Amino acid sequence: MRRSSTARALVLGLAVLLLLPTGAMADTFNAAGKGLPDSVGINSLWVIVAGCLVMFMQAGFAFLEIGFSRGKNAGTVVAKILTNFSIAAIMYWTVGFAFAFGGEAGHIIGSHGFLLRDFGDPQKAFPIMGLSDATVESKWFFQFVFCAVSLAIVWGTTLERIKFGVYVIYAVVFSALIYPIASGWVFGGGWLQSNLGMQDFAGSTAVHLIGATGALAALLLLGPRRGKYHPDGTARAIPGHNMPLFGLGVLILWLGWFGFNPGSTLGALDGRFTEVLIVTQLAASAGVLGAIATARLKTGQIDIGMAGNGAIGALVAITAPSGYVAPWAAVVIGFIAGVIVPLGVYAIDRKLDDPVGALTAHGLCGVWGTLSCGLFTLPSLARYNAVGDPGLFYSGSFGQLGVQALGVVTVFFFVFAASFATFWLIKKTYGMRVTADEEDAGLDISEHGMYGYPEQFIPIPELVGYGAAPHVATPAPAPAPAAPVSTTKEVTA
Amino acid sequence: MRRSSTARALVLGLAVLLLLPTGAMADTFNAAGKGLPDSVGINSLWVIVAGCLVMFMQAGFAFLEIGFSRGKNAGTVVAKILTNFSIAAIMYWTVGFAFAFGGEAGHIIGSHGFLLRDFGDPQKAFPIMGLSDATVESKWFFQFVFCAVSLAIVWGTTLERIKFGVYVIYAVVFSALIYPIASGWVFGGGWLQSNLGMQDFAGSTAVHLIGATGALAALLLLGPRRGKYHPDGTARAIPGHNMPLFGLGVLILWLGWFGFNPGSTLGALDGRFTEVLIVTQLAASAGVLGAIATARLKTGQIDIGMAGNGAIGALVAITAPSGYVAPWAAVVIGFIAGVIVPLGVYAIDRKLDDPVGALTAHGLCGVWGTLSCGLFTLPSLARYNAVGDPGLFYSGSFGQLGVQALGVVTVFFFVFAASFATFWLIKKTYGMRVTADEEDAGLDISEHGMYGYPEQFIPIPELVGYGAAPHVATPAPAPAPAAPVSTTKEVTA
Amino acid sequence: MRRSSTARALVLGLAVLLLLPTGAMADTFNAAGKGLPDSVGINSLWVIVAGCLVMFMQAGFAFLEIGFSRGKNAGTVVAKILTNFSIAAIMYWTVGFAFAFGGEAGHIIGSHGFLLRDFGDPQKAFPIMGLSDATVESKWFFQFVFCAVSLAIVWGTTLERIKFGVYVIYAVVFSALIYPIASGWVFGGGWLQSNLGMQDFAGSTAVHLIGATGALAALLLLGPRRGKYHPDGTARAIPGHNMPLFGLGVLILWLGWFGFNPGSTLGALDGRFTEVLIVTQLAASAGVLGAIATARLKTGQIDIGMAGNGAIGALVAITAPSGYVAPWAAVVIGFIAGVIVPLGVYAIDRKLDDPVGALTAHGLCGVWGTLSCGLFTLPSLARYNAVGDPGLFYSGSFGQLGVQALGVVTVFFFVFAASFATFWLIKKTYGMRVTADEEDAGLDISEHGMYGYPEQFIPIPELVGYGAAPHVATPAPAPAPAAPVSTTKEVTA
Amino acid sequence: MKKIEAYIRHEAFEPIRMELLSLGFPSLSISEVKGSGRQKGITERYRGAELTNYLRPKVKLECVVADRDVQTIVDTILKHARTGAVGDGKVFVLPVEESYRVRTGESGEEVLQAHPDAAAATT
Amino acid sequence: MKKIEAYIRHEAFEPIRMELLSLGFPSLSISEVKGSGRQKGITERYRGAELTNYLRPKVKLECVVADRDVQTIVDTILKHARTGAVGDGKVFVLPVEESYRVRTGESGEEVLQAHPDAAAATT
Amino acid sequence: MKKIEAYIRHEAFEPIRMELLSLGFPSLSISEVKGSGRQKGITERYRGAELTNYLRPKVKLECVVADRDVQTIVDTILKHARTGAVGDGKVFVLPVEESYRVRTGESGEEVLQAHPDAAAATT
Ligand SMILES: Nc1ncnc2c1ncn2[C@@H]1O[C@H](COP(=O)(O)OP(=O)(O)O)[C@@H](O)[C@H]1O
Ligand SMILES: Nc1ncnc2c1ncn2[C@@H]1O[C@H](COP(=O)(O)OP(=O)(O)O)[C@@H](O)[C@H]1O
Ligand SMILES: Nc1ncnc2c1ncn2[C@@H]1O[C@H](COP(=O)(O)OP(=O)(O)O)[C@@H](O)[C@H]1O
Repeated sequence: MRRSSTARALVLGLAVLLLLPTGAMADTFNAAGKGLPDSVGINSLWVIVAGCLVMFMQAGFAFLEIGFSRGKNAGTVVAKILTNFSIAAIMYWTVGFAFAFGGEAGHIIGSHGFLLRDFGDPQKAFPIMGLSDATVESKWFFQFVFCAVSLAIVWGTTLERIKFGVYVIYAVVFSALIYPIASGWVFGGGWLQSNLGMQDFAGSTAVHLIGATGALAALLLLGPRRGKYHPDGTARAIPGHNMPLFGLGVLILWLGWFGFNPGSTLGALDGRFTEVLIVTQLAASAGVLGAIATARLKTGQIDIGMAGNGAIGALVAITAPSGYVAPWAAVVIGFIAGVIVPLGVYAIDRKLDDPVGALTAHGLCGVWGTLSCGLFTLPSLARYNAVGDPGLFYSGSFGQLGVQALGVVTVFFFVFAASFATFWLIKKTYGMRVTADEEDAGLDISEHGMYGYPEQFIPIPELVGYGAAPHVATPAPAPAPAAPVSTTKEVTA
Repeated sequence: MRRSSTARALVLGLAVLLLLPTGAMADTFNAAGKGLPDSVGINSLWVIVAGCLVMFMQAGFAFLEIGFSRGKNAGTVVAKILTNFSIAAIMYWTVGFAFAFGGEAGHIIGSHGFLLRDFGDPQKAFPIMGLSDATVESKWFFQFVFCAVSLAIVWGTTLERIKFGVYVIYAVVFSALIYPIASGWVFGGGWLQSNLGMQDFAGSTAVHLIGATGALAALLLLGPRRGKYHPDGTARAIPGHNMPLFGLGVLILWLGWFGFNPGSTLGALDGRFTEVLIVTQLAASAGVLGAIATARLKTGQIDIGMAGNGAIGALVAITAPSGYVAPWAAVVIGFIAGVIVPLGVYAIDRKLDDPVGALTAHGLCGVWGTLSCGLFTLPSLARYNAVGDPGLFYSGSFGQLGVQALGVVTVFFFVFAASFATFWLIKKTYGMRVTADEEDAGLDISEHGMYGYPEQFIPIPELVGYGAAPHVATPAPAPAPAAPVSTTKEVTA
Repeated sequence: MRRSSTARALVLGLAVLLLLPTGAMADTFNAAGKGLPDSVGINSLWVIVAGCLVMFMQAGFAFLEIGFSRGKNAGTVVAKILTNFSIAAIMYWTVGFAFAFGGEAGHIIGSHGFLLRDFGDPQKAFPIMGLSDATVESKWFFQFVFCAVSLAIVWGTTLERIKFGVYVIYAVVFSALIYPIASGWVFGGGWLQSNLGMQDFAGSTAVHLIGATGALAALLLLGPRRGKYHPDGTARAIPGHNMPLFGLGVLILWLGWFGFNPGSTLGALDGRFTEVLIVTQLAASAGVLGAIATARLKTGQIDIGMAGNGAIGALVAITAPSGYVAPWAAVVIGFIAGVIVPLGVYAIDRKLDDPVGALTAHGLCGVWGTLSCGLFTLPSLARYNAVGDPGLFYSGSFGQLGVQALGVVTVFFFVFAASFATFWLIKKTYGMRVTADEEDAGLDISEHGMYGYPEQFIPIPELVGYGAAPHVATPAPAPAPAAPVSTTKEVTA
Repeated sequence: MKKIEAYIRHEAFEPIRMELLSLGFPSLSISEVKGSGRQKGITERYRGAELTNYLRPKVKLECVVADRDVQTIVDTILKHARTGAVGDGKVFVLPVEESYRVRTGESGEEVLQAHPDAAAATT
Repeated sequence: MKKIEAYIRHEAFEPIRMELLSLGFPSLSISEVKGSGRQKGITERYRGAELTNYLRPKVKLECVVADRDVQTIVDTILKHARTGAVGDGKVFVLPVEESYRVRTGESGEEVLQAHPDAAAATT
Repeated sequence: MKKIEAYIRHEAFEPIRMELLSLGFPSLSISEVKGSGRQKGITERYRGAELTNYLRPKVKLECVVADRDVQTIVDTILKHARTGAVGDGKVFVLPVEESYRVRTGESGEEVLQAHPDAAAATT
């Protein structure tokens, strides 16, 4: 029954594939070819490189989650990230990209560019990206990896107890509809951006808040991990099993953000991407220091996890303003995000079981970052990007701040409603949570049939090799000579 | 005796070095300099960036192998990958590149470009790469990392029982002769490519099948790991020790493929690399879904390893057609490769002990990918690349399919014969396999003298620190105050 | 007391932040904008990509250190690397970059470019980098990540016993003063470079020797780890806990070096970066072979750690000459560095406790690499770079060799004096070392309040999940049916 | 003095520990063991092949008590360790001739004396 | 009732387990120990320095059986655990006063009764 | 013959091992255990929440010796294991009825005989 229902869930993803060939036999490639102006190649090159850095963030999220999970739930993250990333690619190619970018300025939902075909002149077809002459394929890839990042964020709150099939079903809905529509409003040339002038350069709201909102909806329906709260309701720590792998995730994410924000210029020739990059670096650095200092004052510890979360939180916060603010402002924005992180995690942990702190790092910091444009956006850069007005500190007006707030609220409610409805349906039909026994045993063995670390959970003496030595079975009383390669020396009485 | 023979093996690698300086004193650099057309810099930039992504695949293969190995054999993979990568660089620089690319169209073996010197005009010297004006140094690096990938693939079947010295000897032969010759035929402008019109854009055959063929030859002479088969011949599972590290490997490989295929355009200015990239992404995604669904139906599990192998298999399959087919075809090619992976692994595992599934992912999928050009190659892209004809679905002709099949068979037999002979000689003289005791103890301790995870295999209490606490030795009955930094609280009766 | 003093240490880092906004309200961006020549975008693109590769080396150093540490000290490395990297960014932005590059040719210390503001024409403001028209932001980022690499090197000798606060304090001093001044002399257009003609293309001295010198000063004041030396003074091995993660670090560093050296061209259009890259690759490869062979002859083992250290040592050695020498010379330089590594490590280990071999890989090999310019620099490249003269083998003159030696000695003494003084002050006031009990328990629990691997050090049965199975609590005698998803079969009598 | 050795399921230990503590028996040790009995092991599949693990992880609980306390301890263990399914485990009682408390060097029964105050200690 | 404690090599365990099972003694527990005896440890080298490990990993096998079965068990262990090299280990026999089966609460010898059917179970 | 079981701190083991060796008692085994006693556990904080671990890691030392040697062993353990703080642990003495050396199959006291030469062995 479980089996067949998971299978059914999978079929959803596959159905898509079978529909494809129909009428897609034509040569779909037209953007590229010999004799293009150099700028196409140069800008496309940067967009692709940036996109590759963002793609690698999948590994970043995977190891951040793995490090914060228990060893019995480490392997499932690998299967999850691969499945989600794959579903997102198929769905974003078939419909997502078209919904997000394939519409006139101010659109609610795009209307062309499905399967990346039949859209005519790419510059006109996806007007908001017309400022860059990079090939549409490079732009698709860059926008797709953003979608995959947003989807990866959703699952941070659901670790260690969710049924695998839930990933499959929600991933299809999210990457086909929820993300494309909401992100299209914010940075796809939709109404929030084009009509209201909401500023979100690389997606504090359009990517991170959307993901965190889905994560909240999932968490509310899923509930905490067994043992997370004492009978009296007080929280109990469930430490992740591997801080080094957590650190690997953080460093990969930091690297990926150098594609995420600077790449959102969609081009290299104006040099703007180099300015966006240092703004990003300074904010992240300030975030680490802010988080460490805050956690230190609250708990007396240099909290390893908070140092990493602080970097992420600050990177999330600077994502929206990275194209609009000066370096000094980036430091302030990042530092405040760093302070928000431990305070948010401590507060939320009392009631909601968010193992990786996604609600804080991507949610609260995403909101802060979006609003910060309303405070710090430079006049020159508002002009340069031709979106919205300068921030409060320069204009003295609360106008832009209001627009930012409106955008945040709108996106939150849309995504929350859509996600909650989706998860609610899943819960009623397929179920969201593994059984208590499966949760105790861990998802690796119960969902995947094998532990992520078999030697630790089901060690088989003769396979693992404890106690065996190159010369163990040697009948000689002083077996040393039997181990010529290793310099192992055996001492005997 | 073992010692001296491994030493002898090493000397091979070193001998090469001592020969170098002779007559190489001249300034070998001539490709680059001030006042070149921009296109040289731009195209070289993309080739170098792509080459760096491919170089990083060494880490991908290392962690894929580490994850699928037992903990007692995890460290040796690190020494192996570093040694192989290094030998390949020296050999491919001295002779390999020249053999592969330094010949006229249709050559059997190249004749110039040794040590990257005295080749005259680089565009003429390496005609097949003349389409790109990237510097010859950037092209050398790109082709060298391909050689290193192919070599890394060879060892997937040999984990956990092979003698380290075998790596050294075969690596020299492979990167100096076997790979350069065979890959030169297929994409170095050799006879299969230039005379027959075989299509292999980035090396499904030229890199992956060659590697997998060497892996098969090694495995046949090496035999299975101890304990892999029950006395009655039925296979028994030997689980790898670390699925998260396996996942790291897969994600790094996926990233690397964005250099592998799109980089094979050897230039950025025509924008083609962006089209090749999305074709690659779509195929890989379909491969994951195909593999997961197939394994799910066969075993009832969402198999973590198969999800990863599915991605690899699909990436291998799309490597040849990535420059020739449309996105929809990529999805089909990748999905079918994904289906092939679990079926191939289950079938092969019954008789051959291939711990990482290299024979399936790189062998079977490499064949499928090469043949798929004969089905899906677009007329426009056959023209664009000026190699071969459109595929069956467009031309209605089996011609190209036949050429592809011929190429596969030719390469397989050449590489298998050369590799089998090499390994056979090694087995007769130096030996291929460690002793049973060494295998039981693991290669880390027996070949390298120290475990990859010493604290797990030879824990030394006072070093490891179990049970120690910041305040343990404090004589005070309630030692808590003694631990000011950590918030550790000790409760006593 | 410890708490408040660490807090005080942190405040240093934060104070910086509070000073920032003052007078920084202006739009600081001027380097970039529409209508720039393509070359700006292209060269900036390469500098940024190279900078990202170098930034990722932080992960390389982290995992090299983690792998060589014991499990009880693995987590602290993550907090350390994030904190150091962040402090370095803030300090290098506020003052470091200005001190290093903001001066006339031959300067002792730069005078403008603080906060990257008010420096007028960037090409004139930072004359030594005037050869490249990449944006000043891209150059800042590239130079900053070099500073962060140098700082990361410092801590290799201090693992497993240093107080966290020491990182914070020294990081501020190092990235604000010590590194900028000394590196400015060598490759910032300072007196050693501009007046004496010292050749150090990418920083064998300016980055690696500076870091290793700081590491030596720290080590002399810190002393060895408990248990490292027997009462009789003989050294005892303290094996690192994770060779696979060590290998990950090495491979990431290797990749990073393709940004480190080739990126030091600060541009792509002359194609030189491709030549620098293959020189780097060949040297690293020779280094691995040299180190393996040497260690093999000395100990009879294929030493995994030495293979990695050999790569690093060779990469360090080729850093200075990478822009000056021919490929064959790179092979010789790298191979010799590879031989130096094990010999240096064995010798130093007898008296000094350097867990990762930083003194050898970055110190001795840094010196060797710097001197090697005096032997192998090509006439053509000395001209091309317009720094110094050809090496002994070409010119027959010891002149350049003498200049290199003088540079090495000068930098060593300046950095050693400054670092020793700083650490001495820290030791007297704040203290450098944790207590013996804290060291025995490990830095993770004593400095950070939680183990890096909690399940190994404080396993809590019901959380970890050993022994739990999807069907354990099922009262049925044959529980198999209770585990539908996993194919777990239970056999009962 | 007697030594009680019990092989039980992991999840049974925490309730046992808590009740023993409240009864004034805080002193015990546990270790990870693997065992077989009626319950014969478990077969997993990995990449298509089978892997049978004939041993199942259990917790071994060791506790030395005065003769008069043996029954209390055994009953507590039996009460919490029973699920009714195979694999619940066994409890054995072995004779002990002497006991020493390292901290004080004292020996004999008082080394084992229950700590009535102990129950409060962890609240 | 007696408890047999054997310290043996890892590779010796599987054959012992199988024969005991076929003899109808499926019930036993093992754990990882480290020990020293005649066999005194092992010296490795790491980055040039020596590391002596005075203890070697062993498997500790524990099995409680009825008095009449002790010799069978001991002989089986001795038969399979012997390589003739130092480090083969030791076997000890300790008295046991009482046994309980947790699942049923029953006590006494029948708790230990051999399961003649057990042999078949895993085939 | 008696079996000595001691639950001690990790850092106490090495000095004990060395002195026993020098006294001619090289034969012993240790294993990792977790226990509670007077010493009641430890509370850590992680991301703001508390985590109480009621058990502390200890080393369990097992050593079977001839009756006449029991006191020597016990005294050696007590001497080195004592710090005076709670958590020092306990030592128990259990009766042993028979011993076998696997390598030779011989049984009885001589299996346990001290190795006066052993001390030298590791120098
Ligand atoms: N005679 C014995 N000697 C040692 N350990 C035993 C013995 N009998 C059972 N055990 C331990 O108890 C665990 C459960 O025993 P089992 O026989 O499966 O329980 P049940 O008899 O209730 O089915 C085994 O895994 C083993 O660790
Ligand atoms: N008296 C003993 N008490 C506890 N364990 C012992 C004793 N003698 C031996 N052992 C265990 O048996 C293992 C092998 O003992 P050893 O003396 O090396 O075998 P042999 O006597 O055949 O050489 C030791 O590593 C230890 O774990
Ligand atoms: N009665 C007992 N049975 C089994 N193990 C015990 C017993 N008493 C103590 N221990 C072991 O000894 C360790 C230390 O005991 P503890 O009571 O804390 O020492 P102390 O009595 O010196 O304070 C415990 O963690 C436990 O492992």
